[in-house]
Amino acid sequence: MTTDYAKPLPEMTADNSPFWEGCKRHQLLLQKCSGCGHVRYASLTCPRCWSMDHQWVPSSGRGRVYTWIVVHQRYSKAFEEDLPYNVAIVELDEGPRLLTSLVQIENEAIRPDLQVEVAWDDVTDEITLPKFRPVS
Amino acid sequence: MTTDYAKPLPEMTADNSPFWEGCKRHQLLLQKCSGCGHVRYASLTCPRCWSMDHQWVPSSGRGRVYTWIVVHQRYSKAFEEDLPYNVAIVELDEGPRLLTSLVQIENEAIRPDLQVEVAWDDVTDEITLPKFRPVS
Amino acid sequence: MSLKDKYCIVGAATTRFGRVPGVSPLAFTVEAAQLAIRDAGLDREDVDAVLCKYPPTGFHGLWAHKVSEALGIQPTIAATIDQAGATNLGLVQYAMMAIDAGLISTAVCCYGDNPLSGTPGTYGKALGADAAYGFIGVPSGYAMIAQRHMIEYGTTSVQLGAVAISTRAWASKNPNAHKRDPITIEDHQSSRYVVSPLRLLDCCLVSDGGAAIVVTSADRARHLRKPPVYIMGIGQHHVAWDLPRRPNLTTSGAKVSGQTAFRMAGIGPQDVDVCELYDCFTIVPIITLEDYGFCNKGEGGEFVEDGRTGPDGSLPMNTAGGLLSESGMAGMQLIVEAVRQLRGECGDRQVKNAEIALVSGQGGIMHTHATAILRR
Amino acid sequence: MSLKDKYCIVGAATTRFGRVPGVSPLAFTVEAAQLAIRDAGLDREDVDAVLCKYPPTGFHGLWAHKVSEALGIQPTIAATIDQAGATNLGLVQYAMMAIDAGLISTAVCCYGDNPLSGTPGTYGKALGADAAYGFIGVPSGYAMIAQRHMIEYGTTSVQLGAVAISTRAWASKNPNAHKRDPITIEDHQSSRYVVSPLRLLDCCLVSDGGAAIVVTSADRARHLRKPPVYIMGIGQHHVAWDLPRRPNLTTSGAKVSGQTAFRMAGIGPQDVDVCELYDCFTIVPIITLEDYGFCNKGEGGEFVEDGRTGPDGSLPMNTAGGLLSESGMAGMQLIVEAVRQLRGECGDRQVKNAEIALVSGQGGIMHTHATAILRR
Ligand SMILES: [Zn+2]
Ligand SMILES: [Zn+2]
Repeated sequence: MTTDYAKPLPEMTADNSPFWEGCKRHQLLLQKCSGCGHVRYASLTCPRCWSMDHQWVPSSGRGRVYTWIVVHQRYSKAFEEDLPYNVAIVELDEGPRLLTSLVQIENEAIRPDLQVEVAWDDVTDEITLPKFRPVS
Repeated sequence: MTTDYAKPLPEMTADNSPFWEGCKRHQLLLQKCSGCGHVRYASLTCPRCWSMDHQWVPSSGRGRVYTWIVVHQRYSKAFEEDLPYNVAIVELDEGPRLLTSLVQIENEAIRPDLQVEVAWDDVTDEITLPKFRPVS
Repeated sequence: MSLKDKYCIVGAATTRFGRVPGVSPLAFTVEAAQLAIRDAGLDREDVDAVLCKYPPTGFHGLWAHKVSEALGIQPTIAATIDQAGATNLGLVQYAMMAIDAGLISTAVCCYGDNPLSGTPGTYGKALGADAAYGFIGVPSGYAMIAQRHMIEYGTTSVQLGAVAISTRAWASKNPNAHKRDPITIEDHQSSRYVVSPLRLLDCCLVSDGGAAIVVTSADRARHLRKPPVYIMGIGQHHVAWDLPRRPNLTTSGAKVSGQTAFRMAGIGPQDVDVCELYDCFTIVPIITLEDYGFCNKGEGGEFVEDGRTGPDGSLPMNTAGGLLSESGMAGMQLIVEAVRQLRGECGDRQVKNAEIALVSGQGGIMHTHATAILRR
Repeated sequence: MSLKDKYCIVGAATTRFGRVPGVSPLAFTVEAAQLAIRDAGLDREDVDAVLCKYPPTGFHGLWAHKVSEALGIQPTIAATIDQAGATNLGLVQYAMMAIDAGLISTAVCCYGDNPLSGTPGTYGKALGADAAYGFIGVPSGYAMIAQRHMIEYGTTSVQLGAVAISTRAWASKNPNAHKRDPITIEDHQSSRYVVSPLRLLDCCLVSDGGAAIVVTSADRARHLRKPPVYIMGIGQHHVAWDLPRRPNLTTSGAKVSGQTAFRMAGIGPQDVDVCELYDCFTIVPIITLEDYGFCNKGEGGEFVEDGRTGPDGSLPMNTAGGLLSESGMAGMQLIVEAVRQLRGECGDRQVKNAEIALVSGQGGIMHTHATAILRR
């Protein structure tokens, strides 16, 4: 937890701030539609019934690797020291997918459908990033 | 001529740099079409014959006020001290119009068709802005 | 093949206007789109095109695609078009053409932004290299045009003020208008200069909000929830060039755009019952009325001076309050208001027997123009 | 009303490609537009619509209007459309629809940019909030898709390489191509990873340059300088959503877009003599070939592996070198190459008896797609 964290941070907006406030408390939150009960990742409308009303509910924090990349090229000074680093899309057990990083694993060991669980990274006082590690 | 000039400067591009180099030498340059001889303000193609080839030729630097405004609202800190200031479109005797400022005149005294001539303002070592003053 | 009377606006909606903090441009856009689709009695599955103008508070690549995602639609056509304030009518025209070509069946055209509660974006940007002279902000551009109109035709500040008074009089009858307090010519004349010759009350509001409409074929329209509003004519024209190079500053794209729309519709200005003219600055409807042929060139100031466009006038104009009083957003609300007038949904501000409505859109510094003529 | 065979591409041109310093995006766009209009045997006065995609090195409001000014045209329609790499075909479709509606007669669709000599712009931008994880740059997005295609279908890096080799083989016959040195599978396999599973030779070039085409009615086309190229079919589809929310990463908008275009044209993949498929990354033509039905889903890697798309193959693809070898610009050059093939103007790289050509455009991270089928 440092104040000189140099990487880009997610922009808090009226639409996504409850998600990031949950992360700060180490809760991975999904939206549960008030209209039909469908559970989804943060989005403005329900993909089933189109309602904009929802509650925030906790996810199990468990899922599987859907796809991933390993970045070798320097696109940003902020990530230069991490090269090569991975970025992954994880499919949560509840269904939604999210973009994240895999930690506590070598890039070469990443496999499709690898089972993972959330691993919190408190990068600043305000922002905690949900990352994922292999289920032990 | 200062280096702490705080106002926006024109962006030099491949297309307009001869114009601004002329200004630096206190020459107001127009483009004379190599195709048909038409004289125009800097533009990529000739409005008469569509040729992209041209020479840069000096303007008389004289013209008349076509329209003008007086800015009262603060849009930019850089111009705050000048408020209220004028911006004008001057029609040169050769025909082309250009956007500029009128100097050596009170805003209240500006009139349509007022005869004006170029008055050079060396705002930085690199950039000279052509402004216009009443013909005496 | 003319597009006349073959396509309809079947859904129309606005969100709340004014200062509405905590709502993103995307959320305004999506809310308006949902409301418009439901106003039509349609659902998400019925819409196969999502057409957008990007919000001026910030350019977003593939904006219509972001809106599609938020709406849960994977559309046959998604497109973000930039024609500034003419875009919204440009989107309507795009929808009509794409339906005509058999490529889509139903399009939502939607817009939202939050320049008042969010960041001002485009509204205060420098205008090209001309920023070196302090030529900054949209009002500066329109003030150049207003001054030239005064030089050529003797138009006065009092005549500009008549436009502001008329639109505010209409807005006072619109519960959702951003500014509703009636104003007088003294209020106008004593309001401070922003960029002379334009005063504060000559200028567009800055408002949060969203608006959307749904376009489909006349055949489909006849089976939907609300009475169809037929698009009789539509046109565009773009004088396109920046002010110093533009041959004429006082005739706009309204001239050719209007001729195109009137010709397609087979009617003339005398047949129009209500008009919703893009009024980002008071000079604009004056020039637009001239170019459309409601009066002769140069006589627009006189035309508006005696209250003719107000609630008791012979040509009801900007009946919800326009950009000057209802919402400063870039014109979709004008289309919505025309639809509501033709449906007879306007309550206190309803124009009696409104059968034909004209809507204009224009933008940049009068670079762009589009016109639509609608009927019930 | 189908648009089939009613509209033609009558002018087509490219500027110099590669590293071309000192030429602005506007100058490239204008040069290409002039060349294309003159290629058609037309002049400025004959063109009443200017349609553009904004250059990714920097967003410019009202870009098509700036281009119109530089061309000295005050057009009936000027529009800047954002559908990323599908835009250029989207512009063609817009032109066809607007002519069909009787609104314009002839449109120039033009594009130019200088990302190599100028500033890289979009190409290295962060991808949304996901930048917090280092998900930056367009290759990262396509690498996610490539990896998923490998997971689902066993596609290999060697198969990706086959696309790069094939396009380079074609480019070696194109004097204006940015990269002309032939490459081997060893070159590909030993090129460094940019974002695995994508290697340097899997990635789009970054090139300066411009390209433009002119669209008009078939009636008018028959009296112009060059043999008309008829547009038989055109379609769009947009999966639209960002990767995490997109239900399926390995089927693109090519599927529905292609079905639309083939249905309009009344032909199938077996009838295509030459195809110009948007190849910003090697995975893209593989998925596009599958979605268009040139092979089954998942078999695109095998399809390209044996050189079938190269100069001696049965399906000549990207015959000027594509984005991978001719020019990294966003697709207008693919339309130009299809036109040149159908006119028989391609010299060493001419495909014999080329009668029907297919062109694809797609962009974002496979958010957008458009397809056109052309014939001589
Ligand atoms: Zn729901
Ligand atoms: Zn000339």
